[in-house]
Amino acid sequence: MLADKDRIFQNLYGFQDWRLAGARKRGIWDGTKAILEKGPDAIVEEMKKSGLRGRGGAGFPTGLKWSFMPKQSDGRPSYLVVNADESEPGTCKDREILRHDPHTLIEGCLVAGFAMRAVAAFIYIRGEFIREREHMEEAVAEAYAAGLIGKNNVHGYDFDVIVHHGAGAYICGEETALIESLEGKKGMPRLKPPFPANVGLYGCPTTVNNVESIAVAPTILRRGAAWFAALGRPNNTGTKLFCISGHVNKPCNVEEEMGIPLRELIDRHAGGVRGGWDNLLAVIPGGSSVPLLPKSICDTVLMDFDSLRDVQSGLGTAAVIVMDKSTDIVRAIARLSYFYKHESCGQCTPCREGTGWMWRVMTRLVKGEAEVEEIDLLLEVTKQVEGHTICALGDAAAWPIQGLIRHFRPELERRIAQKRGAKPAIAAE
Amino acid sequence: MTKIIIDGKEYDLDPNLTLLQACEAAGKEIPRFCFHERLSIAGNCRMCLVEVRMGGRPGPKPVASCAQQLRDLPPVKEGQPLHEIVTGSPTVKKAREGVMEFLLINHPLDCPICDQGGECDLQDQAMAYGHDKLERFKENKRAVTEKNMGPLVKTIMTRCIHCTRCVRFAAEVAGVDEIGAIGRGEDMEITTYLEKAVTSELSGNIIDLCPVGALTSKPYAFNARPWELKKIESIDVMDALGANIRIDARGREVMRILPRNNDDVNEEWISDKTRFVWDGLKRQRLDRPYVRKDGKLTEADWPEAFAAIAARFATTKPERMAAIVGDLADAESIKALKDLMTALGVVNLDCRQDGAKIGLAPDGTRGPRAGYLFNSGIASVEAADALLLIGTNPRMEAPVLNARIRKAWLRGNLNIARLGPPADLNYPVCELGNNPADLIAIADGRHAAFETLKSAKHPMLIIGMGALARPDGAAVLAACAKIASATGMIGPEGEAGWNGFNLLHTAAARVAALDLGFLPGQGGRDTAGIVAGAGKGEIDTLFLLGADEIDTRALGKAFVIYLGSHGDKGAHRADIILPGAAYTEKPGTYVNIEGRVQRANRASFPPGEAKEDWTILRALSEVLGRKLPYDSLAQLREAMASDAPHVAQLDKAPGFPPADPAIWRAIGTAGPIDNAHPFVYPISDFYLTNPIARASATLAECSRSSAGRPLASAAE
Amino acid sequence: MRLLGRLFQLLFTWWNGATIGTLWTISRTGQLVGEDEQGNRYYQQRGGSRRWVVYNGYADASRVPPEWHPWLHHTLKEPPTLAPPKVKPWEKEHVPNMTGTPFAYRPPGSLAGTGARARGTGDYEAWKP
Amino acid sequence: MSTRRLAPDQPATFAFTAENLAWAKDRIAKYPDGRQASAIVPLLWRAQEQQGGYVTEPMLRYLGDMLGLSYIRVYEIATFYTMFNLAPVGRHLIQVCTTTPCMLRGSDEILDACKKHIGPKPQTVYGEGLWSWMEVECLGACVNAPVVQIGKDFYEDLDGPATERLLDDLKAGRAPKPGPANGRFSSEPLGGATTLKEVKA
Repeated sequence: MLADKDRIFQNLYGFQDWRLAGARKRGIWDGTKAILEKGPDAIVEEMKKSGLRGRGGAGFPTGLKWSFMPKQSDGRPSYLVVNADESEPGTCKDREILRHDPHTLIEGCLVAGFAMRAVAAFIYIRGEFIREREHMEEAVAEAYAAGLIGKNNVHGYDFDVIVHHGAGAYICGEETALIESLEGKKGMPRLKPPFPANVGLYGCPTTVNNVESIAVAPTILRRGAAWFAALGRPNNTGTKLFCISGHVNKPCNVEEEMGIPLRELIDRHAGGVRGGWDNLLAVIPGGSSVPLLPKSICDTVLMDFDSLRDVQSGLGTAAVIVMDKSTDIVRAIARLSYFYKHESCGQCTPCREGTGWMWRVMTRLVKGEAEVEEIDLLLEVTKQVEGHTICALGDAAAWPIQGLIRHFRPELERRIAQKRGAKPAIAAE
Repeated sequence: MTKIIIDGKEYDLDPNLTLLQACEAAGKEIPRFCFHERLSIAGNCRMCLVEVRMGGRPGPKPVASCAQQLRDLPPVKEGQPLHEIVTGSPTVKKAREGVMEFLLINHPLDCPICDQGGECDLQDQAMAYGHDKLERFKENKRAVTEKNMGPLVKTIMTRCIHCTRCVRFAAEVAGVDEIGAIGRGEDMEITTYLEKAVTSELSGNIIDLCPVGALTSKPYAFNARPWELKKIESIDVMDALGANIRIDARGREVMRILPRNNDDVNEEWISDKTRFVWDGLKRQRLDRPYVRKDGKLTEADWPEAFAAIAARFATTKPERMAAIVGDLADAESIKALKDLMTALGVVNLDCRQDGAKIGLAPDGTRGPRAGYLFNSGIASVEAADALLLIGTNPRMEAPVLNARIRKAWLRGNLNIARLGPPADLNYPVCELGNNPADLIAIADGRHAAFETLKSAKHPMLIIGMGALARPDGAAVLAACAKIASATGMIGPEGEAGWNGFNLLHTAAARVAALDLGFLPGQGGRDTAGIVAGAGKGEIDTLFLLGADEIDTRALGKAFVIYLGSHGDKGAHRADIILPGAAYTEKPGTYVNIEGRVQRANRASFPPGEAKEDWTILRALSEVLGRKLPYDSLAQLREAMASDAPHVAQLDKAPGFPPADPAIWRAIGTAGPIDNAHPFVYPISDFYLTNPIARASATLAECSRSSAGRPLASAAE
Repeated sequence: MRLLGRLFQLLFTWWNGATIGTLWTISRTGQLVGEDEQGNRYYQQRGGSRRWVVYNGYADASRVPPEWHPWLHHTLKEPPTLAPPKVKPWEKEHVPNMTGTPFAYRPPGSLAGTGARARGTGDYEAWKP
Repeated sequence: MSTRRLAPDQPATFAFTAENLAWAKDRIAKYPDGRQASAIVPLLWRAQEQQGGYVTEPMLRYLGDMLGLSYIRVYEIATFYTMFNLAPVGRHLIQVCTTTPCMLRGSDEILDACKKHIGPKPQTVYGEGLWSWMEVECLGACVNAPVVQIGKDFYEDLDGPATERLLDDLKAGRAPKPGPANGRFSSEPLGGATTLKEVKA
């Protein structure tokens, strides 16, 4: 198990003071100037060496992403945008950082912003997190007051941090939709190319990073890339916040080493599956967008990007949704289909029309009111959506259903058969 | 240039082309809904998916070909094969079929009652990419409530496929940010704010842009099917731009008017007035000759009418006769009238109904052509980097030109200033006030605008009739010419040259009439002189060729012969009415503001006993004993070409005129400019500027519903 | 006598039922697939490579009802006897093409029909002084 | 989600209070010059708060004029983002998360409690303006599921009886305590954290 001293988020649960004084006690803002003195390129290099992969779901190497930013400005300023629009069902890790450890994030903004030569960071917090936003705004005000950020700050690098918020749109967690929303438009993803590192916020070079990716950066730089890279497995290094929800005895957030076995994670921190491990039906290992895993795979799978990819799922945001045998698995997935239908921005055709279709078929499948052939139809519809959309929401809507059909097809067929069988009985009454 | 393989063949193409355009260049058709060459790229319909194979490997997923340029592709690695675009692979076909199915699941199958039927992109592409599996979608289809978009655009929003072309057109081309998509996901709906009509004079173009039947023409609703229509290429006369149009007629009836593509003139836009004027062609028509008897106009036949004219002409001396050409006349009838009047010895001729002081040199001879043309050419507006509008409101006088100015402004390097009353043009304008005498200050270099123009690479003036149709118009014109010379607006002739001295006419007939010299001869009266003379009894007989914009109540006791197509002011005042043909009913030549000669074709025949105007004049000339020397249109056109050779050069703008200083000194008459009378725009109601438009119920409705809004009230 | 008349029809007309040649071919290689409400009989060659209809009476292609039409034209594999199409509640009875008969549709105002002619789209309003 | 439209009855005008106007100016100033449109979502949110929880048509025009946005763009934004209510809501708006993680832990019970205590229909104001309830998508507190958001606060780890107590408190005018209802502090495992035990406060 990861030692407490190796945990980056020392105030994950908010037992301590989240304000500047408390943060300083935990070592935040400690030696930030020394980090900056290494210079932007050295910081990016160090981040690359640490092997940190983006914590927002896609797992793109963070250091590499930073290195895409222009080294020489062509007159346009560069921006850092922090994606705190945490809305993926099952995921609630960034919320803890925002409300209990805001200064790690602000320090991360300064360091990351410096490394990518940005003039300002925008922290885009989802609209529902009102209290979290209040903490964040207060922490930013403290940091300004203490001269840690802003003009002529103690670090010698002028840098602004602006807290912005949304108003209820999952799609704004997509980086270009977030940029659009931040520009005061509807959160509709942009076409890529051009990529944000070239044309992003206000047409300027921009990097969008997840809260966790940014918040871990100062600690990595303080303790060295080697320390971080030594944790976890190759290509899947470091520590990660896991959110364990659903049918476990003690749902919780916890910071653990990457590559921890799923079973160990659940048993050690979440008090085990409700009714014991054998009562497990399935697990969604990385937030609603990834395909679920049946128990047989859960027994052995490790929690990191590559292991989960190998079992046709993904680490996503490391939000583990546990479902025991009492779960109506079809309804659980149908509810996710509704979520994606509700959150589709409506811009491009396959997602706009496909999510609604998938949800409607799923709704009927819950009760078995369908033909057996419609399972194949549904699978084909998911394939028609997948990979044909502007952003990844179409894929995200398709995968849970694909996972369901892959692993629970007999259950779907059973329901249809049952419904068919039930009909004459009703007629006979 | 970028080398790329498209479906197995290698091409060398401009890297700025999108993949879609590259495929088109290679002769491959790519289906699309949202992509439109003149709008920004949305990439949202996903119909144009292609497969891009890089380094010989199949691509991970299909790519929207409209959204990527060739230069966006990663460079080809050393020793690897070129990238290949595959447009016909099974992956691509399957992807497109998938998208097509998604588009169709919530699209009603009401093609039989849909006005778009037969010319519908969705219908056509469904033939190629429709799914072979019938009725897989068992859920209920989405229904969307209709939206009110005013008197021109009919909405059936259930058919909408959310391509957002209309939204982009309104925001980008028309410059009225009034259409949007509310809601999200499958409940997204296209609407205007609170369902108000779009306050644009270009709003009809969204009907053409809509790839399905969601936005259709309200006046045309349920009137005809595209395959029943005869399509005739023609030229618009609602303004002087000479927009290229296609007239769709069924039998003898014009059913609708659509734009034709001409990048040099109207791109592919037309104004609402151009598009919806067609119902005016069916109302208030003059379909038989009339002769005033005992103060009452009574029906007559042609010989009777001609006899009455002959009797009158026999007793009138030429110097007591006059003729005025209206705004919609074709060059042929102008030529015929000019020849007839010249044969009769009449010198009181004018084509400038509004009294604009153009076309004549200070000594009363004909001025240089450069003095009344839009010399830069319409397309060159996009090259301009400083523009001074003088007494003109292009949004009303030539909406499509205004869209071109806006396009240039959107590109970012056009400074626009205005001397004239404020009016919303859909782009920001630096107001220089409305003191006409400031022109002299600018010309003398005593005004800030002088420096801006002088330092610009391609400076431009647009001078409206509001600045010239006034007593001191010649002085205004001279001052403008001086500005042009002084700020280096007149460069060398030819390709590399530049000429930014532009007049914006409002009358489609004007340039041709000036070219043919329909101007007061030696000692002749101009329009104001003719009207005043008629009022005072010095002009006895007045021939109006569709001239309705003069003050017909001031004509006193003069004997008025009106040749025209619509019963408007001129016909009411006339003593003899000769029914002519409207612009859709005759083959005619028109010369637009930039001097481009264009031919209109006949779409249908004139109603009743009405005839083509030149044939009436030819027949009349015989009765008058001054037989015109041409028996056919071809002969008339030959005669016209010998008068003004450039009129025979079709579809060609004259190019930048020579920079000879003598020409520029001969434009206008230097003199004082009256500062007490500020400029007033010539058009007060955009929708009702000519007899045909005034006969149109649709445009009357537009005028009513836009009352108090920019289009109808800007001139106040 | 009636039998003789039928024989005459069979030999010399092609517009009553099928011609003698077709009947011969069907009798050799065809198998009966079904019969529609009007008594038209449908045959196919074994394996379904050719499909025929033998009209019960006057041979008019529009008498083939919609449920048989796609089968007859090889659009569908299964004949309606095996895969009956779902009848929607709003569907009307099949009616053959009546053009050329007294039952042909005449729009109001047509020369052969009754009622006043609607205003034609080619009409124009003349100006009256 | 059916199409969201503005309520039929609209007040005549809208204007920020002096305090909110000052706040709005401050907010706009945070964005780069010429990018004041960025402030639309925060401003609209503040305006919704001022209006008592919903967005009105005059509000759209007011903010459009303030930020130089066309009205249709503001309208698009108000209908796109689901936290903008387009019709009046109760003084207490009870937003029940029913997405899968909450559903797994019993959000159905919470819905039942809302239907019983507040009223049968969502997005309907009951109790003379006292309250209304609605289902919302994932609120992002999944390890504390099921969750309800009332005003600015999350009420977590609820079940049927706990929700009923919560609603009783609201009805009685008491201010219920936000956060987990089952005795834990935040998102640590119930009964005590398994990590970070050595860290001193």
